[in-house]
Amino acid sequence: MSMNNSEWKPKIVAFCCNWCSYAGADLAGSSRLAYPADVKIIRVPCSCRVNPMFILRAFQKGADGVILCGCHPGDCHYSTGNYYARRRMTTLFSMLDFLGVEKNRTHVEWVSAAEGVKFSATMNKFIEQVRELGPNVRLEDIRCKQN
Amino acid sequence: MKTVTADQIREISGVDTRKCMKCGRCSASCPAYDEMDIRPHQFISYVQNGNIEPLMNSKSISKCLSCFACVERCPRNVKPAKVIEAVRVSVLRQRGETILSADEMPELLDENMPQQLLMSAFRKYKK
Amino acid sequence: MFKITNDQMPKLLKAIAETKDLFLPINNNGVTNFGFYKEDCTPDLDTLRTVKSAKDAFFPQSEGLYAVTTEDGKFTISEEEYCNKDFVVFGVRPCDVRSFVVLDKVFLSDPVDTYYAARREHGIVVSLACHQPDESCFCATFDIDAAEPEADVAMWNIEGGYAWEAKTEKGQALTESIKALLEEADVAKEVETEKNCIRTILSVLPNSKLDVSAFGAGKTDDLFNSPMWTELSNACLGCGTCTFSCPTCQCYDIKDFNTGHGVSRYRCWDSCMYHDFTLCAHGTNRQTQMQRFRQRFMHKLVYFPDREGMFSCVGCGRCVDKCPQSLNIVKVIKRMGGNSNV
Amino acid sequence: MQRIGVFVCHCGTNIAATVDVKRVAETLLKEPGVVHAEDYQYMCSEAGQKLIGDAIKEKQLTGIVVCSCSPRMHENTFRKAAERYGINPYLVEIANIREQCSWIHKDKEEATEKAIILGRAAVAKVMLNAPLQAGTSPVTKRALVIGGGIAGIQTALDIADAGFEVDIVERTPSIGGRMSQLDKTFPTLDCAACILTPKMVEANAHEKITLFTWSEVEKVGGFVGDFKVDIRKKARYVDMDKCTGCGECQAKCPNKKTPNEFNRGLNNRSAIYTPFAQAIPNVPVIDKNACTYLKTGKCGVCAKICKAGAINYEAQDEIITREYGAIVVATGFDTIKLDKFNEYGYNTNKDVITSLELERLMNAAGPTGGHVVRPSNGEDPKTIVFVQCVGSRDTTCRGKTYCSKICCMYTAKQAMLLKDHYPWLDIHVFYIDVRTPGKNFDEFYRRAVEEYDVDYIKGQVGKVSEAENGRLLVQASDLLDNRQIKMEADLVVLATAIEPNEGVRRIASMLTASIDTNDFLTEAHAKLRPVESPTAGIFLSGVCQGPKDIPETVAQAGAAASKVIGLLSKDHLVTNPCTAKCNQVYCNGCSNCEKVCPYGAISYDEQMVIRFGARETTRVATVNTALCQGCGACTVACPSGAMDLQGFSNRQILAEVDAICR
Amino acid sequence: MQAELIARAKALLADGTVARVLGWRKGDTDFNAEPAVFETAESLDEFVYDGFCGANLSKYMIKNSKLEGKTLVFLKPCDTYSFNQLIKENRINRDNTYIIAVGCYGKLDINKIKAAGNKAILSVAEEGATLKIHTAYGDAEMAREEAVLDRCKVCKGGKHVVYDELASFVDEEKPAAEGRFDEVKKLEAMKPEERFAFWQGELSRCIRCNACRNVCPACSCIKCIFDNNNYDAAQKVNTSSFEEQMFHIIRAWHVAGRCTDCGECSRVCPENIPLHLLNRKFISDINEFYGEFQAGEDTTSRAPLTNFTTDDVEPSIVKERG
Repeated sequence: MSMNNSEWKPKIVAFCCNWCSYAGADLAGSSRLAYPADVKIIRVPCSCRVNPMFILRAFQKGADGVILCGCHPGDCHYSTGNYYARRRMTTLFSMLDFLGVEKNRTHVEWVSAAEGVKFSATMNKFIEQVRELGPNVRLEDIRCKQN
Repeated sequence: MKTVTADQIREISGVDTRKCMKCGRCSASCPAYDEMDIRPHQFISYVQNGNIEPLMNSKSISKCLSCFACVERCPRNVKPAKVIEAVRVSVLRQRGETILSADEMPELLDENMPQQLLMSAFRKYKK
Repeated sequence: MFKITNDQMPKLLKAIAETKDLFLPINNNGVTNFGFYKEDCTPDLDTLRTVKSAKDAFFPQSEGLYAVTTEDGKFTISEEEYCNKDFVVFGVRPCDVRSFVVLDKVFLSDPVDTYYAARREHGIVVSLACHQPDESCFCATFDIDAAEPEADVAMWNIEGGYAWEAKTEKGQALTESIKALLEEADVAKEVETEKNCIRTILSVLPNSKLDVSAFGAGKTDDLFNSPMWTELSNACLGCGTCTFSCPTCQCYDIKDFNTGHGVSRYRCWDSCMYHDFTLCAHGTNRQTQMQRFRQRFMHKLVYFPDREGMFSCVGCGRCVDKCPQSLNIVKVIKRMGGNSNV
Repeated sequence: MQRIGVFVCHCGTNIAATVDVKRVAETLLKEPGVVHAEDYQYMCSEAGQKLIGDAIKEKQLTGIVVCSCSPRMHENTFRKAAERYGINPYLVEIANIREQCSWIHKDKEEATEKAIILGRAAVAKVMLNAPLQAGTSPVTKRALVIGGGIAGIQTALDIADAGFEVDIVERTPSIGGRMSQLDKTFPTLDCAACILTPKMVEANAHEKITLFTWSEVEKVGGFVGDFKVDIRKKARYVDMDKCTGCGECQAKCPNKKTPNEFNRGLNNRSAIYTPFAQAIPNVPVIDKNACTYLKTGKCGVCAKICKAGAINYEAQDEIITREYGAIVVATGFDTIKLDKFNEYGYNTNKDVITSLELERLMNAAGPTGGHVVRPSNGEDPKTIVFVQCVGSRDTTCRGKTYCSKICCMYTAKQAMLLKDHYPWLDIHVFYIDVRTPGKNFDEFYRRAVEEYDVDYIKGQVGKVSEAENGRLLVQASDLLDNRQIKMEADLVVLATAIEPNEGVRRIASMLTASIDTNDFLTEAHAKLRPVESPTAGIFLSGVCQGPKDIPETVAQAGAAASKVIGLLSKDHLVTNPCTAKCNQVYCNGCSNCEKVCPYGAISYDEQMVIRFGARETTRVATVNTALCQGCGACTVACPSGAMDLQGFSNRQILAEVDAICR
Repeated sequence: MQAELIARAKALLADGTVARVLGWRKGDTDFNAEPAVFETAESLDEFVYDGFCGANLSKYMIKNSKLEGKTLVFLKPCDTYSFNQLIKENRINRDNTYIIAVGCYGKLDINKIKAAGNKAILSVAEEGATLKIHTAYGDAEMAREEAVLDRCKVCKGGKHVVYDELASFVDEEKPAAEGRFDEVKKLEAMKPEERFAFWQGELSRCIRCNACRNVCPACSCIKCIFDNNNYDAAQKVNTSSFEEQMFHIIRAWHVAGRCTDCGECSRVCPENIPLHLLNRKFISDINEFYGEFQAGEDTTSRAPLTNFTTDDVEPSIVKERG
């Protein structure tokens, strides 16, 4: 690809729990708090629904960054879901780091339904981080690259 | 002489003057209030309005004790003292010379003088 | 006959790689496998057996067949290109050379596997006699002479280097193309010494000539219902180590992969040891590990001889070395067919 | 073969202004499986829904994608529409191209591209949607109200009047709450007690209402329609049935050194006490941390004095379990701690008080009998300074970012009442802004200025210190005159920020109700569902949801009650069919899922399954769909992928991922 | 010690305590004993227990404990952890099992003996601390110490966590070896790009034979998601380098908190990929983040990934610790 880095737009997948973060994203929207269109949100009932498989799959299919947002610890709609998600993601991210995948490609942020500002700020910051890293090559599946 | 802009003051001080909700707690807390021609809360307002010239010529900038009472009490984290400091720095930069040098310091020292005063004087009078 | 010294060998490999793809044993972190030559690779002609066999050269573990893309609701099919360029498979041991014969029986018989046929046509095999056979070698059981490679070019380890002999036209042509690096020499005597050496060692190895008289064409009824299978397969994990290291296993599956902008259809090795092997809609493939285990050995030792008149084991010994639980074809042959080395 | 219909909403210009809706429809029509795509002004309107219905009939659609606003907004609308027009409601997916696209992006090209991708993801998902059947669950026709202040009382009364049973759990000895501490109420200056106590009595007497005072919610289980709540009835040491409320015990109790919470510590109370004279129930409690007998085993005066023999020192906490169909949170507020505001000297000077303390001083039933004096020496004050916004509108770590909403009005009220009683008083109010939205509010405030001569000064107090003469020295700024004021005062009243009552976070997590960073409970929708928590069956009443005054609280209490009545009047609730499901063929029986299930919805037993062609009896998981709430924790804990979540299945989410990343 | 085990097994078979014996059968060489089930006293004459009996038999008990009658199984110290873990996950019927705990002095790795230059090995004899190796090319000796499996160098100690009886040669007091996490730490100390290059090199050799998975006592799923078309993740080979990573990350993650670090995955890998490092990394992380945890130490505790505390570390710890 002959794109230079300034034109390059990262693909970001955001998994948001239905009760807090997805609502936070909606609030960011109704408050018109902009963040780049590179982020696409997938709604899941709870952060604990997110299987590490989904995250790897996103990278395989061409994502450059994956972010998981859930309710603040203690505020989970299902009381304990995000605690499990927290352990799962901590161990997974540590493993990705161990395999040499850039740490800044993955992120977890707790965003409540009232935190539209935080949602938008989080996305802006995350995209910036991923932009600095450039395209994902360490976890890519070359078959999925469009020529 | 180059004019100093409000943006420069905001940049030097790191203060977002829009955060001010005009409560006046800074001026209410200021121990040097009576000495000042332009008061701490006005500093914020002046910068917000881009009116820097009067600030540069204000005697308040040398009257501020940098005691940071205004910073401490401001409910919105606006930090008026930093704005005053920024104006002061801008004035000194324009003046372009050092008023107080380290060599002059020893004879000014006196046993009871708090260290902080020394530092603050040095900040204030040295470029 | 030519000689090539140890010093010249890297240059020779480089020279071949300049004009052709070169597939040869390469050491990666202490483990040697066949791979394509790259400037910075570590060729390894000393290791007797690569972990995976040379079969990847003609029948790779996975290969694209064609891709389907959609645009505006229309489908476009683009076929993968056939191999159209000569390439060299270097340092193949005599057992692996024989494995190509087994594969040919499968893939070149009607209907011809065009992907395989194209590779076979363009592949030039340079074989290397087995300098130091190992205890797990039993190629002689299948009348393979580890000292006498039957390829386009044969090589032997000799003092200070290798002897090189072109055996076919393809081999001749290859020899011509790199003649500058070969040294014309009368090394027949050294080669003969090497051959004797190899044969002597083979004669003292425990498995070199197993008795396979209990197997072969027409033995299905004798063996299929043997109670032995249960015992032999008891520890089998159902992994694919034996099949994937085997030079003659030829089973494959065809799978689709959704790349996001189309579907690529590829084929990849499959293993009869897997519980989903040949699973299709009816859902009644082989259900137990015993059945799967039996299938693998019956296929190599009975069904293939039934159909093609030859065993489809070449006695390379890879499965003997690599089975995680030390189950292998040698144990099967010995237990079901008597223990003697003939 | 799937036949998907795509419907792109303009939402007026909300979407259409930044997203090329026509192009979205056209592009999505080319997706495999999509047989119909169109755009329309307002998809959610009757006409828009009919478009969907027509397409379902004409094109025999098997799945519907609506590209519109957030599914949190209209998912239900479109599901109902689909059902009405003959397809399963769970074959509908929403692509959120408003909140998460058109409203946050300015560049039309970019927003359109994104809308297409979001639409594609929804198409990919809907292809794998399965028709789901919602089940039903019974409704327990009883409500629980947590908190017995005006909000809780009003909610309970309204629900009870509709004929449903209501329990009120109140953690203090009496219902009444914050309002019972107030003197008069703005803007009409009614006496708080006069309007509250009748309601308290009514609540106590109502046959449908059960009061659990001196009690706390211990544990909450279950779900909407069928909550199981453990209530801890703290040991009162006084038998509720025997006590006549004569008050003799309190008078005779020798231990009277405990700060009186009801009077905000302005005086002391006995160890056995009722918080105030009109308490309901009018049965005292023994403070076990203060009672000499309970601490040392010596004393027993109250037991001796009690003619009814109601004292029982052996009483223990009791846990009772009750079932409810709905729960209302009405936990109220408290004033913030002023430890971080040393400049006002609240902790060091007795004459610096909060406005709630002033209420107690002004109240005829208060510690001074309604006579406002300087707490330090009991003298009459001559000058009183009010400081507004103490800890409110404060973005530093010291205070709260929000406006406490009630301070401007009660300060005006207090100033006026003081002037009424003590016309000679000199009253100064330091304010930042005076906020008086509300019926007759501004008029009320202007009366304080115009009729009562209260001195309102635009500016803030920087420091309150003690003058040498024992009065208070107030240093402040007057922003309009641009002068610094140094004045002496006798009493400084701080309009202290309010915050949700302590412990509300614990309650919220028991209820799994969402809560914001300030500990206010979050409403399901700020405008459309202001009295409901996002958690089904949990409703909000009063200040626990956000600062509000009494009329607003009462209004919200009524609204919450009507929502509860609506819920309780149903015999059955429709349950969410998006529950976990175990494919028993692949279940290992390892119990990982059972361990992470917060609802105990997964059980294991030996079952016969057909596995790879053979029958076997083995330990496998089963999901109780009535208990499962669909969080999906089990699906990730399951290593074999046997556990999946309907409506958010592994394949559906992976399909979305694929569609987004391609 | 082999004779003792055979005698006990025969006795238990004879008195009807057990219906079958799960142990190791002599191979056709000294170094290829295989796990086997013995049902008669005569067949037990082929039973062997020596330095080459490295296989962990606990996973076979999933199958065997479902059979009629008790199964006698011989478990080495590290195998007992796997066994316990399987009990915890309800995969093994403990009541149908009779365990004789056998001692272990480190199991031998024939590949190490070969790597020392021994070709065409005809026999290997253990004589105390020395191995006597007879090959077609001559005889050699090597220190036993140098030929033990990597996993045995970081032995968890001689303690058996579950058994019915102890063999006489068991040393329950044998201490655990130090430095179990040294290799992990070494990798952690590298730069990310070096780590990436390292794993690329290692994982690129993966032939996806599934030996690591199929031998793993924790990977005992009825059907692995990588075999299951319902999961959209089934693969038969690694068609791209991503799939190598995917398979091994998910496999390690699925067994995280359940893996006892028995080391079978690395033992069986035909390509010598140090797969145990992935598992051990998870163990080391779990120990660091959630407190020391040894899977299989007991049969009741909750595995770290099906458990939590309200003040667990945040995922950002991965970034913060540098």
